[in-house]
Amino acid sequence: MINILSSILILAGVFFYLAGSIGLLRLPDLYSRLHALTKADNLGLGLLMAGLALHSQDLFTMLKLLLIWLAVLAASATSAHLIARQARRQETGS
Amino acid sequence: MTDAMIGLIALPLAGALATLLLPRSATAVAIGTGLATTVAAGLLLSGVATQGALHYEIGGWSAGLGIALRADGLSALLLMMTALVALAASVYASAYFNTASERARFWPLWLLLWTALNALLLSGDLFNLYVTLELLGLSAVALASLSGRRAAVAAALRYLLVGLLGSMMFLAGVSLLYAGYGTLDLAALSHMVAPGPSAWTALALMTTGLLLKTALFPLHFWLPPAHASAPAPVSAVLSALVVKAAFYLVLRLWLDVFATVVTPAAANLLGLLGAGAVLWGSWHALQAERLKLLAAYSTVAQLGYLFLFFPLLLALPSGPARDLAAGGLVMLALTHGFAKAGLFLAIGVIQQRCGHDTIRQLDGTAQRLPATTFAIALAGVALIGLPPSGAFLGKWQLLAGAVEAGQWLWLVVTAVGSLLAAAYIFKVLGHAFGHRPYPNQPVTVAREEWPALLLAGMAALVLGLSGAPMWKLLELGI
Amino acid sequence: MLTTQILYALTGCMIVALGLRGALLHASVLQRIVAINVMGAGVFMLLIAVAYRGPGLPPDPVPHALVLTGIVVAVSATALALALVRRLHAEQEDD
Amino acid sequence: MNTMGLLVFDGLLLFSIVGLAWASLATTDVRRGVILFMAFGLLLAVAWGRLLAPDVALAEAAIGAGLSGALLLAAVHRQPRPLSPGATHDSLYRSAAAVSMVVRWVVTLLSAALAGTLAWGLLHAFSSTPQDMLPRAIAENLAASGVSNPVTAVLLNFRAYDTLLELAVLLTSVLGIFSLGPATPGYQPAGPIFDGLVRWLVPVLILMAGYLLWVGAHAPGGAFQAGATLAAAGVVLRLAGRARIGLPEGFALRIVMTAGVSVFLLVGLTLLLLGRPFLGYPPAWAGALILLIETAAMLSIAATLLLAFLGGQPESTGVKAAANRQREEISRC
Repeated sequence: MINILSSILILAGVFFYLAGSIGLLRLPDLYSRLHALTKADNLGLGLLMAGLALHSQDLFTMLKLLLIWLAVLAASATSAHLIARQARRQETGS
Repeated sequence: MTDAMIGLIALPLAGALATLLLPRSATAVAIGTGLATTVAAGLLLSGVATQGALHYEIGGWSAGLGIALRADGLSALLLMMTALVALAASVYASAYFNTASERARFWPLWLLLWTALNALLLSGDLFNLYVTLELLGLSAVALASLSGRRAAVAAALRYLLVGLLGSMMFLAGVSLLYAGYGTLDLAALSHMVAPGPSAWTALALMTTGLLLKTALFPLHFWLPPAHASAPAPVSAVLSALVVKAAFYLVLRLWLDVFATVVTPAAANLLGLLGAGAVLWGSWHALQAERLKLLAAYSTVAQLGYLFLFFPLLLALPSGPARDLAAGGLVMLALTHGFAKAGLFLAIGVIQQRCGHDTIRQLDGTAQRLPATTFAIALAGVALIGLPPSGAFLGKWQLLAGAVEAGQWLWLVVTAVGSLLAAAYIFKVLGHAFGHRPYPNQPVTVAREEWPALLLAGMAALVLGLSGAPMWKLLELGI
Repeated sequence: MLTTQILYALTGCMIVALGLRGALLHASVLQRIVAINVMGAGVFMLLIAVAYRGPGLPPDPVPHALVLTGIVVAVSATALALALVRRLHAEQEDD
Repeated sequence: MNTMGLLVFDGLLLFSIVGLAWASLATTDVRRGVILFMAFGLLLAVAWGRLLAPDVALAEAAIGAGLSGALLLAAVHRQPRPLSPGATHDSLYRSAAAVSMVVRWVVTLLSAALAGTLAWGLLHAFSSTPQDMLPRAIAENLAASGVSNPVTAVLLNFRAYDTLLELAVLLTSVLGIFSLGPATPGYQPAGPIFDGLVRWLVPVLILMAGYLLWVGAHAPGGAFQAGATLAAAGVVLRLAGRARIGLPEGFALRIVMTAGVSVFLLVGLTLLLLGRPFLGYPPAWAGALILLIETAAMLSIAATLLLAFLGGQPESTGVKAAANRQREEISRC
């Protein structure tokens, strides 16, 4: 039961990753690419971590997985913000 | 006696830390460290002379599990040369660098370089050798770029990248050997290594990497600019010791660890490259317009002679003739070390007192700097290979070996190279003794001229007369 | 012979060759430095592959320790090389 | 099925690694090359994990991809314009166009020959049974080494001398960097969002460094991974435009830089004076001595890596504050 549930979660995570990556390659401009990548990947990673957490033996491992997800969330949100701001500055030519 | 081995590594390393932490008394600390290290080298040499080859297991772990230090006649002699040359250059450097900030930057790197040289010559472990090669390379590059001038920095950068490429090749060879034999200990490997694809490939990779570092023709392109644009004491040590450390490793690998793997054909290739180095280096030294560049190209040539011995050592059956040839090789390497260091130091004096090192404008230097000019002449005697210099003995054994082995090509190359060396040395002396009257009084700068004179004198007079005890010491070695 | 070990070791050889080619051919000195790092990574891959003993078996720790040392040495050399590049550019701008 | 799946995974991973290595070197845009190189390093970390080398994976991610990448990116930023490759280096190296087709082919063939020979030698080495005497000796002596993580045992006990010299290499590199000029000017203060991230990320990194140092005795981790993490905290502070990035000044800085080598050497020589071999820890004390050495080493590694990122000796803060007002800052964030 746990196996099936975790497999579903992991597959869903992989699907979002794939969607994010396709978005990165196919979308026309930087902002929409950034949007696709960060949104989809953060969700994908969350699902992946949830799937893996079901497999883990103890609470400590689960907490570490959660921590990884939170760290990546914060880092990707900040870097997306920095990239977008820089791009906007270049557009406005300041 | 084995404590001397630890001393040779720990003393200069501790000295480097001390000069870094106490920049105000750095010079005194460094000279003291140099003296202590030289004493340790002397103790080790006498220990090897009385007890034979020594080894020390660091941490008490048996070699293989841990790292072993080893010293035989060859490494003890090279360690002694390193100590004497580095000590003389240290005394010279204490007067050469003018500002306190220059000295504060110089001494820690200098002692780290010395640590690296000693550690390399003592190491008995392949991966440890890689680490010492990198320590040597980085400290040499940092010292070569010390002036911060554009030419020096550009040359140092190229030196660094070439050195890294060489280290990577060496490390690839090490990986291969570890894959095949499961050990990094040189002594163990020398019993296990057998001819086969992995040993051949490993030897080829490591040798290529080391040839890059020892600047054997045609891989010498980086050496002249790097050695010619470094500060004088650094040039002296780069040319006399640093390239020789890589050469020592080639020798160690070919004659010791891989003795069963090397083939006469491969040794002939090294000999041919050496011949190319002798002719190319000597010719360019003759063409050089600046003294430092002349000395640097002369280093390319002199390293070439050392490689001429490889085909002989492989062709001669083990016995007295081969031992003599091996002794001649070591003698030539030592003589060049002392002579070239003395030459670079003397050139440094000229550069600082006259403001240039252009050979055409040396007229009258002999009148103004008599002791320095004498040092150049003495070093020249050794570089040409005139008696009674050590190089005369070395080249004599080279010629004798070539006749014995019937390999006449090396004879011709040696003769042409020596003639070219005579030409470039006499060209310098001719300008230095120029007829133009020179208004200035003779100058002596004792702390800079004595080291140069002593090193050159060692090469031209002392080494040639110490052949017999040295031969005996070497028999204990290779 | 282990398939995994061979697969990774052969890849290591390829990376060494790619790095060597880049280090010899690149015009930009920064990319030469990157290329030497790539070559180093290839050598490290050889060592880690040599250490591998198969799934579930403890690998040989010695090559792992060697690679750790190698990584630190590589970053030291890279840092020095980049400082030299910076100094060179500063000198060039002064001209 | 499982082995088949792993084989597919290996194939994909190695294909991506080789592809990234190729792409990072094939491009003529240096910045692009560096970013691809960082991605290459991250995938290498995955490969090390796959080959059961977690210690190396940690170090690769932190140092090989992370700090090397940061150093290279900072260098790309400082390159004088125009950035077109070749143009800026004409005086030093032949430009790309000048390297003739023949040379390109010769070098390519040479490199391919190297790869072929290396593979030939390796396959030959693999065909014999693996030499396991060294791993066995390590397993037998692990109990006396003071730690239970075999990689840490090799690094800080069996082959401690390598590590001592390696710390000396790091020190040499920083001394060389110092002699080439002062540190680069700092960056503009970061905006609120980045600053917010920094405010909680830095304590987490420091905590993580402590954890890695402690855990190294029995699990993947150790001084190098911990030092790199600590250095990363400093790099983040620097990027956020903070004036204070955790480095001491003057004599204290020199103490921190040399702490690793000094403590290592002192321990080794003290043992020698007590009649033991150089760096021969008594088994009962080994664990404590290793932790002592690793703590000092971590501080030195962090300081030297951070100084390498600064690109020189930092000016003291008082001077810097005055200079900062006048100096034109590089805008990055």
